[in-house]
Amino acid sequence: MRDQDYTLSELMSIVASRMLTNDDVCFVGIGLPSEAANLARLTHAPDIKLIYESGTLVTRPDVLPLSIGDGELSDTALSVVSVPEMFRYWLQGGKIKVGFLGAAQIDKFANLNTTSIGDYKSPKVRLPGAGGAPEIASHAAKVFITLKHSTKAFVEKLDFITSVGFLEGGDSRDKLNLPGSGPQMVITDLGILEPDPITKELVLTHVHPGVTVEQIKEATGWNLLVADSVKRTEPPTDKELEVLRDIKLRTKIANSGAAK
Amino acid sequence: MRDQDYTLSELMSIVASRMLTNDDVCFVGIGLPSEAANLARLTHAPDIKLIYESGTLVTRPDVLPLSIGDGELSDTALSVVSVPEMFRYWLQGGKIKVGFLGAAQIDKFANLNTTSIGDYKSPKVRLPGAGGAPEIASHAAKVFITLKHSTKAFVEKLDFITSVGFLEGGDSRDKLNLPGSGPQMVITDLGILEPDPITKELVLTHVHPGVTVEQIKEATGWNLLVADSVKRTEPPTDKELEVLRDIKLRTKIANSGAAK
Amino acid sequence: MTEILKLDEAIKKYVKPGEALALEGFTHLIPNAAGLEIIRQGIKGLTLIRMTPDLIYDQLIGMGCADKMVFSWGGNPGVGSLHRFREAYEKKIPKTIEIEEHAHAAMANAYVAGASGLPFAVMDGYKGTSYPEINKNIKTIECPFTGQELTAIRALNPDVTIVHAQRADKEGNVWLDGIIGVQKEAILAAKKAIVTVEEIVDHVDEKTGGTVIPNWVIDAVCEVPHGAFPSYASGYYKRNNNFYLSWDAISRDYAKFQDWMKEFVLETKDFAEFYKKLEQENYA
Amino acid sequence: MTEILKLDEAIKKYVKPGEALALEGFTHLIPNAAGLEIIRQGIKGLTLIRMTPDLIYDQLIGMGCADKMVFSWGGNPGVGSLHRFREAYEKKIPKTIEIEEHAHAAMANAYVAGASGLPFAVMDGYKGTSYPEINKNIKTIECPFTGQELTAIRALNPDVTIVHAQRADKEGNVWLDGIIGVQKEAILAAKKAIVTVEEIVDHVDEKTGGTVIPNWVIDAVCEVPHGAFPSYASGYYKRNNNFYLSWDAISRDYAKFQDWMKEFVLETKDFAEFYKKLEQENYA
Repeated sequence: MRDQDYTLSELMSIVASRMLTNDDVCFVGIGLPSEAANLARLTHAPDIKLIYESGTLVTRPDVLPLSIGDGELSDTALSVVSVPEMFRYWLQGGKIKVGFLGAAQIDKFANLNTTSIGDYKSPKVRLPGAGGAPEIASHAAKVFITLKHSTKAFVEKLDFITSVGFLEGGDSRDKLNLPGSGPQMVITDLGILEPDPITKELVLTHVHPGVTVEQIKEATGWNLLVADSVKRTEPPTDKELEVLRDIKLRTKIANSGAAK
Repeated sequence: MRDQDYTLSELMSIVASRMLTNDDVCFVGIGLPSEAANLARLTHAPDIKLIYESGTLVTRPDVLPLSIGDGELSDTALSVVSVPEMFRYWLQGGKIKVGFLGAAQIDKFANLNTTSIGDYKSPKVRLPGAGGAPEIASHAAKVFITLKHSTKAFVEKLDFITSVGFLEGGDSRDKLNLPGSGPQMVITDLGILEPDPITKELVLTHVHPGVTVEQIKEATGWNLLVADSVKRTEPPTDKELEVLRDIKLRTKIANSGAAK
Repeated sequence: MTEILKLDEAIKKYVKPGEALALEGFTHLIPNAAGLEIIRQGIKGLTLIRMTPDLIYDQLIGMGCADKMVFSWGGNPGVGSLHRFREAYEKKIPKTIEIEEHAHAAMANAYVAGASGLPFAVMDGYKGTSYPEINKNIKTIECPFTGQELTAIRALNPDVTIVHAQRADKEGNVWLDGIIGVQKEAILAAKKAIVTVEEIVDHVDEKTGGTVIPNWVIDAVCEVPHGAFPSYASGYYKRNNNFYLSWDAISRDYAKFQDWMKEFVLETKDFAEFYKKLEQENYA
Repeated sequence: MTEILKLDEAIKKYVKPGEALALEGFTHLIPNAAGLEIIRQGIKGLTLIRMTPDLIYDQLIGMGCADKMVFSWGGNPGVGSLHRFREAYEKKIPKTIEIEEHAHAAMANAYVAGASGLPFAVMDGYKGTSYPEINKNIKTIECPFTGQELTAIRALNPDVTIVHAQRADKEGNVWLDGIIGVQKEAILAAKKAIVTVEEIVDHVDEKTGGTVIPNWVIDAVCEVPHGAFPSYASGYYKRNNNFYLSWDAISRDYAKFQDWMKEFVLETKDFAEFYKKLEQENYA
């Protein structure tokens, strides 16, 4: 591993941001997806339309929101609609091209859990729950997922399916007749996984600079399939790093202020 | 019949206006109901809340609207909502205390027809249709109806039930489980009809000044029941007449102007 | 993404014979200029959808453009009947017109379902009325929790929705204010959407009121000043009640109607010329 | 009709032990002052309904006011867990709490159904997820026109809904602006509604933006400046992100939480005193 002037967390956000294009209409989850989506907007996709479930259509936040309903989102939005309208007309109505989700856990078919770990009624860990994720996962035309790699997060079987990926693989998602085509890519801090076109099982297709395939397999809670020719992820450009660090710094300064 | 310094049309609007109280929230049909409701607002019920199906909540028009969606209604409204919201949240949601309807035809159980006369598929007269009336008739806590008396309008049996009154009388409306209690009164240019508490058939209870019971029975297309003690309607006060004529004059002047 | 087009180009590009069209507007912001352009282009076989069809649908029907009308209140508001519609329906002049009829509540719900990606809407309505007998898109449905009987309405999804709004920006984001009717739902329910506007400006937002509809659900925006005439555009011009009254006389007789349409619509090249002629002859 | 009341009077009059309460607010305009007053009055046995329960529900749960929580995302946004909720649910401290869990789409639809006088809502959602297994208020329903299988959600009708808004007029008409979440639906779905506002003014309208909720659907309006703190009121004050971060430490330990609540909430007589104390101790 050579010396890097960036962290894997930074790389993850930068790689995730590259998945988005200037023409996308993206329903953005809070946290990592929000960082990636805004980075895309501030670099290669200036006209991308970012939608947050709090009701803000086409927002251009100057700092990253701490919550999904920060004033920064409504102040910079083209339109603010009610939450029912957001879920009924815009998401369920098929107006969203990309859903960008994080998760606490993922399985080999890209199903996600953000609800609870262990038995639902007496959980080991009670997580926040669904929010908008289940219908983002089913209704956005396509879905990207970003989360950090670990055996705790990448598990053989989920205790609870909050948001459906490819269910049990093969054509099992198709049989649900969902409007969206499902997860296209899972971007982690170590590499990129993509569903096999037939089995829909996640396959490692890209390894980030300085990371080994073995390292990723060890951080995955199932026997991870590896593509025949695994590619090396392009390292961050200076511009990408600069813009990411700028917005994170602005965010830190803004969030450290108190009321008034 | 003594000389009157007012017309029966004027009296009808004035009598109808008296049905409304200062605490009412009234969903107003266009035409005669709108004239009566605004007269109430400009006389004894200054705080009455008038709602029009175009989405205007609590309007205070200075002139009578020609259409249900005149700018005068939105310019003077407390809030303007979408038409779906009006019908879903406000009317179906049970937020309307009084519905005030006109009609082309009415039967003895106060069912209304504004759809078509004759066979539906090859009608003698094709009327405008339902508009908001069917759900005003079923969902407003109570309903007032105003229309001019004639055997063409007051018919034994409707060809088409646009809006339900007491259906076939007795408990037949109750069996429909409608949220509202139905028509309370029918105000015409000749008198007032009210449903019998048990049979729900309309009974003549008030005769306007200068009108005879016989005259009303002749203008009714069925054998009209007459209350044991028919009351004489109070004639218009000077104030009522003055306010009604004022708003009608203002309306005439406003509506005669062209664009710009 | 949205294109800024001339009205004739937008109609040519998106409105095809035989399609189901919603030209929505609840008294306010009626897309009359777009309707007249459809007449000029002679597009036929249309299903015309609108809660409150008025003069422009009367004109389209009288000119033989429509095979069917889907509606919930059809009249000349405050004036009377739509004579061209009535004569088409009652006497098949100039041709047979089929109707599908609703109440406002049901039709508003049908658009909401269409906008929401659902095949039907649930409402508590129509009970005791004759509507379920004459419209097959009304059925009963039972609440799976309470057993309560309710009404199901089939969703409306027009091929093309056309509305008029006050303003759009250069990217095609649209701003409207005042009575907004069912316009947003009609756009979101449609496969394609065209919006005519009073003016195209640098910037639209909701900061001082009104509603913005973002550009990616709109296919074409066309600048057509006075495009709602004889309806109104709040903040721009008032409803021309005189024209609604005049229409009663123009439309009552089929021959007179044809002459008028020829002189004012078919022989004017666009809405601007039409409007200028109306002004000259004291209609506007 | 609406009464203008002091907050303690409104809570005393309308919030009863054992009732189902919705204190709604989607990050913005959270009715925190009202929640704290419920704690001060020691009202117990409550079912707490909210799409995004955060600090105020953590506080109500930690103080033993709640028997049940109905929600679709429960956390300290951008910070982490609600420690009092988690300890109640995982370890029954201070008492057992039952949960009824939804996704946002379903819960928003449940409020819409409640506001619309319907016993259930139809949505296209939850397919392939575990939610139908753990929530009996989710069922399948078939479209009577297309046969498509969809999801039915039981309506939500809180006994009392409480929201915070920017302004009300003296007649109790309420004006709010910015992110409006599901507040209007939560009010219209409720049997009783209380609104706290930043200020009572002579006149509210929608002419320059925002939404007015008319007074006859609101039972009580209470003027409580800073009443959304630590949430924000657009146009008045910003979200206090520091307090959200501080809460993580305060709430992590039950004893520390109890001490803090005693000192800041139970021993202050109202929200104004609470807020002043927070300022003095650099929380606000």
